[in-house]
Amino acid sequence: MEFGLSEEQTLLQDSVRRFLEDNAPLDRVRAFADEADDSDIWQGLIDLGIGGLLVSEDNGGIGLGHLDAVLVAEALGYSATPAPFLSTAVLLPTALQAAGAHTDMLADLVSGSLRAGAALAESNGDRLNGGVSCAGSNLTGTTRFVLDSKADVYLVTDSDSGLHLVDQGASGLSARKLSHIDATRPLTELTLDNTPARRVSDDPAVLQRVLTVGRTMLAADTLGAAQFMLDAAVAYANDREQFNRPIGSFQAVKHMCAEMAAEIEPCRALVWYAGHALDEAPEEAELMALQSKAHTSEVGKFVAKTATEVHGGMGFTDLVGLHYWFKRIGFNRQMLGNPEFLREQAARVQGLVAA
Amino acid sequence: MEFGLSEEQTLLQDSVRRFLEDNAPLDRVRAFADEADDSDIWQGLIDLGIGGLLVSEDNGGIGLGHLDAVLVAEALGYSATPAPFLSTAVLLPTALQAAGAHTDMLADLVSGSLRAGAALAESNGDRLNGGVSCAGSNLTGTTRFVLDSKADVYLVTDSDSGLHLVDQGASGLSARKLSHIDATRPLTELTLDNTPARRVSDDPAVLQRVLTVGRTMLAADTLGAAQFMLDAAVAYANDREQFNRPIGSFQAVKHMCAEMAAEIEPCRALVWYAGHALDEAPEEAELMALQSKAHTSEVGKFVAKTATEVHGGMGFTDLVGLHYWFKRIGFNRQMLGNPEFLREQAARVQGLVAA
Amino acid sequence: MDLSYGPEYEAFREEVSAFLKTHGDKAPKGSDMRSKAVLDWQALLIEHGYAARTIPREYGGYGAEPDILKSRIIAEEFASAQVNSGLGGQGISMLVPTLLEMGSEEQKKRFIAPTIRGEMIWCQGYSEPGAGSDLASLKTKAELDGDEWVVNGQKIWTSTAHIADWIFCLVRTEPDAPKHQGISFLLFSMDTPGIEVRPLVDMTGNANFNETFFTDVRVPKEQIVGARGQGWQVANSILGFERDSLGDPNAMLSRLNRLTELMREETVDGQRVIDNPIFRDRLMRIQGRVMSLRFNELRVLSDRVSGKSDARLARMVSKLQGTELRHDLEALAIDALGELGLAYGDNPYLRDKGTWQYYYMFFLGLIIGGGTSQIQKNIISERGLGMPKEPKIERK
Amino acid sequence: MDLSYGPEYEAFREEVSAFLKTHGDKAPKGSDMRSKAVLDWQALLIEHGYAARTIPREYGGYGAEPDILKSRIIAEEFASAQVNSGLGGQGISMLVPTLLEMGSEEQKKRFIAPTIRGEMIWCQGYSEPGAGSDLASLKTKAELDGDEWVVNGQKIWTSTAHIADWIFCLVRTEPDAPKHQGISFLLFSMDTPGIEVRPLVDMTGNANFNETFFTDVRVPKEQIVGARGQGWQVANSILGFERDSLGDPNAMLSRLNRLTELMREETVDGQRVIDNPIFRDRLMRIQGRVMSLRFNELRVLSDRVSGKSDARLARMVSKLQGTELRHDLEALAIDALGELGLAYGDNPYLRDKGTWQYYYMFFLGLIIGGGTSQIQKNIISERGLGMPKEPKIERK
Repeated sequence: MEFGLSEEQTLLQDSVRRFLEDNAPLDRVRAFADEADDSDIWQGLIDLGIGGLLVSEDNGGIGLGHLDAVLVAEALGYSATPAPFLSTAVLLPTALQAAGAHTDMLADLVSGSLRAGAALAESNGDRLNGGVSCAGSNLTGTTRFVLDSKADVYLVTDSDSGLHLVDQGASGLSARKLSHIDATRPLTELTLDNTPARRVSDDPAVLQRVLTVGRTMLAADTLGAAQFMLDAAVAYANDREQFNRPIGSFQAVKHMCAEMAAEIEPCRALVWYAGHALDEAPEEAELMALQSKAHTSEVGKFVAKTATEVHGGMGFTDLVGLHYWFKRIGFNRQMLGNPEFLREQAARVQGLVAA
Repeated sequence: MEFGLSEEQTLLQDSVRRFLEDNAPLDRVRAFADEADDSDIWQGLIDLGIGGLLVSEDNGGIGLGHLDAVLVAEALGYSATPAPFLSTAVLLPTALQAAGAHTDMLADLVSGSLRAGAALAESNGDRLNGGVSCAGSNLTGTTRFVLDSKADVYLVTDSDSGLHLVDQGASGLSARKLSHIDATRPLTELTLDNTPARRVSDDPAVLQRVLTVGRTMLAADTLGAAQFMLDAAVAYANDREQFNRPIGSFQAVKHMCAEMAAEIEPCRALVWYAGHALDEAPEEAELMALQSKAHTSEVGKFVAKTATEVHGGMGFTDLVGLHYWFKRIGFNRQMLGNPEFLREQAARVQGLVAA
Repeated sequence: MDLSYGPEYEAFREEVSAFLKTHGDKAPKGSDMRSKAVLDWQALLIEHGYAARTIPREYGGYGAEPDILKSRIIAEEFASAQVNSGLGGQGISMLVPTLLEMGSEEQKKRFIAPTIRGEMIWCQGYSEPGAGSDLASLKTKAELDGDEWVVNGQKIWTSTAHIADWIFCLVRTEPDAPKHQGISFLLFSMDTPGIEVRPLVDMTGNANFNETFFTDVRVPKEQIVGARGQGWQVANSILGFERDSLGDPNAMLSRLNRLTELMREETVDGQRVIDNPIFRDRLMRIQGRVMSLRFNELRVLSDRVSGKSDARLARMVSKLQGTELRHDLEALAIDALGELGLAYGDNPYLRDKGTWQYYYMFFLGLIIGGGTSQIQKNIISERGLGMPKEPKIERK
Repeated sequence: MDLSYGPEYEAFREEVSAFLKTHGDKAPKGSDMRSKAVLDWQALLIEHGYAARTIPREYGGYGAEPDILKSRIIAEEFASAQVNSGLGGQGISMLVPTLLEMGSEEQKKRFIAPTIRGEMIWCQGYSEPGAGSDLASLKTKAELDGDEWVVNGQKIWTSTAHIADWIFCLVRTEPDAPKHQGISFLLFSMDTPGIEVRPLVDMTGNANFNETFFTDVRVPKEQIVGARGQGWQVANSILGFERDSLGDPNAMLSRLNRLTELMREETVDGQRVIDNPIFRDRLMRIQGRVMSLRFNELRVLSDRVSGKSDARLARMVSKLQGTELRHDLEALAIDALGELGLAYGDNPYLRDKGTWQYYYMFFLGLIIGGGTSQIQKNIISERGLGMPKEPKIERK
């Protein structure tokens, strides 16, 4: 009986964290916000094997578990790292392996020579009359809030829960940037006009699995970002003096930090278990993903605000850069379903919604 | 321009408060919880003219406004006073005068020789297959959560939004006590079997007006009870010492009290305006009643918990008696519609619910 | 991450389960802690190692090595079979471990065996009306008069004082010492003249606690645990036990399941409450919190099994979060029931015996008791997060 | 309770309204505070008493008696006509009242008229990186050298420093005095050599503020308001003005109305957001809070008109509650918009120009700024509820 990390998992987490500390500090995050170039960071992560984390050994990866991926996502959130981890190392490998289709592409994802985007937003509620329809093997329509801006290939869902691959540069495909609050993860709008595509799956269960894995990783990202904000708040409060004492000695500030810790700590167990369930308790995985993303999003919102408040005016400025985490948590909250949507799905999964 | 109380209103509030301080202190409330006899308190309130507050001068009352009634309700909540104020001095007079029916009874309500109960719960959502149907002028059915246990006459709503009067002792009428948390306002279950009744109104607008006035008074009662709990918490915190200082000098305790005050104070303006609107802005009155009861119920819940916490272990005991207010706020929350129900009605009143 | 208990433990689980099948029908149902059925059952549990499991044999226990997983399995199996799992109470859960740690050999011999057998019921005399969070400022005093301590003062929250045979009690014996160093830990019989117990009714309407008054209560000199003035250290080893034993993730989960059922059963105007999207959303929010605390408890358990203490913060937050969550969970049930949620006492329409209101209040008591939320937050920030203590205030 | 303004004031409202009909088209639309259109408009407003209304005529104002209701009517009418209501800023709102209270006759003559006419734009130099809540610990120093103060140090949050002509600034002139008694209040030109202004980008992505650095900035000796070491009292009379001016109940209400409209317009899978019962419930909760604060503001206004101060607590809580509410209101809009709520910058699908995200962050800034929530709660508990101050801590 062990609810916790193995030695290998602790090592993995430490090595990713250390790499990010060295290679993706705040200055690097700022630079990305200006130029949107994360190729060095991504290459470093590829060198650490992150590209093959969820790719089976048969397919050229290292075939670790989803809990390992959760730890990486947590570390990326902790550093607010710009990198196409979710789309390239998680969503596309999950889709291809769950469908058993185009698995020959996986080696390129592992090696870093291929970068993927993911167009799944309309399956979480379409807001702009978007959506893509499939005729033959061609796709037509518009899909928005597409993850990543430098993808070589996009994973695109259609209006019948099918999944397809669309290559950058395919005929009839156009892309434009959609500016949004979180400068660390670019979003794109894709317009497809009878664009040739390769089908990955027409099984709704495959799409469901992709969403479930993706939501779990977003929950882990929020957990990591919230932990960073707490750590930053504690460090700032212990250091900064007002009225001749560190502000961290004021009961109000201490209690704000204690409340953040009290909310965050159980999220860790929740998110770890959600990652574990993806491999070891598949019947629980969908519900766990829904609830862990919904719950961490609520906790994250509280922490983002509270940690900023602990920083006083500094927290509001760009000087300490805390807002990159604030916005990352805000981004995660809305992507692949916000809490209200996810909770309704959770009730549905448990048969609590009348037909 | 004056948003506040007139001199007469301040005097009214003071005189009711002073009367209750002298005649309904905690010991008297405790005694009521055992014997359910409030006749002395009610007689005293009658002597102050409370029975005729909302009865027009034509009908033998003093014809004050609903803001005056709000102030009295606030004072009753502040003292957690047992008294049939809501049913006898508010709901029945409102029904009779709005319908223009049986107004000859009003004099007896004013003089205190008649005491009224009110059976309206099923119109806020029926939970136990209750409800009363009307055939000819006779009523049959069961109605629960009926206000007051010593009524001479009951105001009863039927399943068509009609309102009727049923006398205590009428044929086919039986009553039993329904124990519940708030020992200061007894509830009764009435079973009617072809019981003769006198019709007050068949106009749904009359029932609506009765509910609107009743909800406003419950909001005021909660406001008063919450204010008491805050005052008690501040007094306790300033008096009680731990670690060689009054607990009220700890920032955590101070902030709990500040947060209560910050929530309660705007409720006062809200509830006063809701009372004012009943006379002066009738087109706003229904929405104001819904929102003021919903909002004060949420604030009341927060205050009830927080003020108890400030009292530490003592707050949990019967020794300081704080729980009478805690439960009074809990009672008000559920009667005549709880916050979720009221907010949905508020949306409906504003045309925000699709047909 | 490996959530299975492994073959050795599964075998143990079988063993417990077999015991329950064979002997479960002997378990007492009533609440009279003095009945022969209760005492016989307790003896049988000790004999099989399902009670007093780690208490050494020479003091009447079963004498097993501590094994958290086995303890958990015993608790799980008894709970799932809904069989009485033996006696608890402050004597067994708090005094016995303290005596094992700090008692003299003579005290261990004299008190442990009858306590674990249920023949000697204890109550705890710590808190006073003026000493709650700041327990060390307690004022009940004991003065040595010849071979006896003479105790005068008042205790509060003495939960089982009305049925207890004995009390373990903190008293001030060194009035001139600094406050933490002037306290001693006494044991004495509740039959001693000069003790008065008054029931303390709480907001639930029950007398779950008492006030206990001492007037010239004479206690033999040797009935002290540890040395004079060492009582604070003696008591603190116990407080740790109490804090750790408060969370029960299974209780939370079964309560959530019951709430879900309730919302399926109850209707408003013929519509099931669960079909109201707002209440459904509130239920799902509560579920997310229940899940997070349940896995947090598993993590804490695992941490204790491994002895690693990777999960120190997880341990510290569980009481704070658990009590708040139960309070909120019960509150949701009350709102879902509407006016019906007000029912209490002998109301004919009580749901689940009125436990929703009861626990709504009871868990508010727990939020306050055993260290208020305020104290918990101080501890989390200082010991968990390494934040500075508040500057000390001079005594006025 | 009488919410009408009465005939005298309704007549005044007519007058304002007539002015707006006649002259409204002359109001400037742009944001260039130096343009001739702006200065002309300001002059016209002063001439009619719609700007600098209570400033004495000898200093260039309109010279009316203070009348809160008339001020409110002016604000209401300009807002409802959506006409530029003249110049604001820290010079007009903070420095001018201070000079009237504490300035020398010469200072009043020299500074007030050009300030209210918009010819002299000011910025405020109070906060420093190490002196925020604890403003009195500020370190920027000024030493007298002959007939000049020599200023060295750094200020932060100097919002209009990049366009200001002059600054009013708190500096430490008496380093050996207790901290509140060592501060002076200086006025000097932003053209003085040795001043560097750096924009301070905030989380909204805008440079709403600046950092301002002083290196041997030489200020004529007489440009001090009040005496040496009196700067804290001078500044505090201004802080009161700032606190009182933050709440605007009408802004909250129109924002709520806009949110309601937004929820009617936006759809998810073809269903209007307002038809989602959970979002509708959240909207109604916000509405309840908006209503309560709106009537709270009316009560405060009435209290100020009558001079009764029955509503002291109501006044104290309005900033704390108002900023939290706006933050929550904007957050609801973002959730209601889902992924679309993330849009910012030049996103083609921006709703309401991206103001939902902008104000979500901006109001978090206000929760923090102008006295954090923590400070506000201290004030409410001490001044509002009469609770004791925290014991003083000795300087280390």
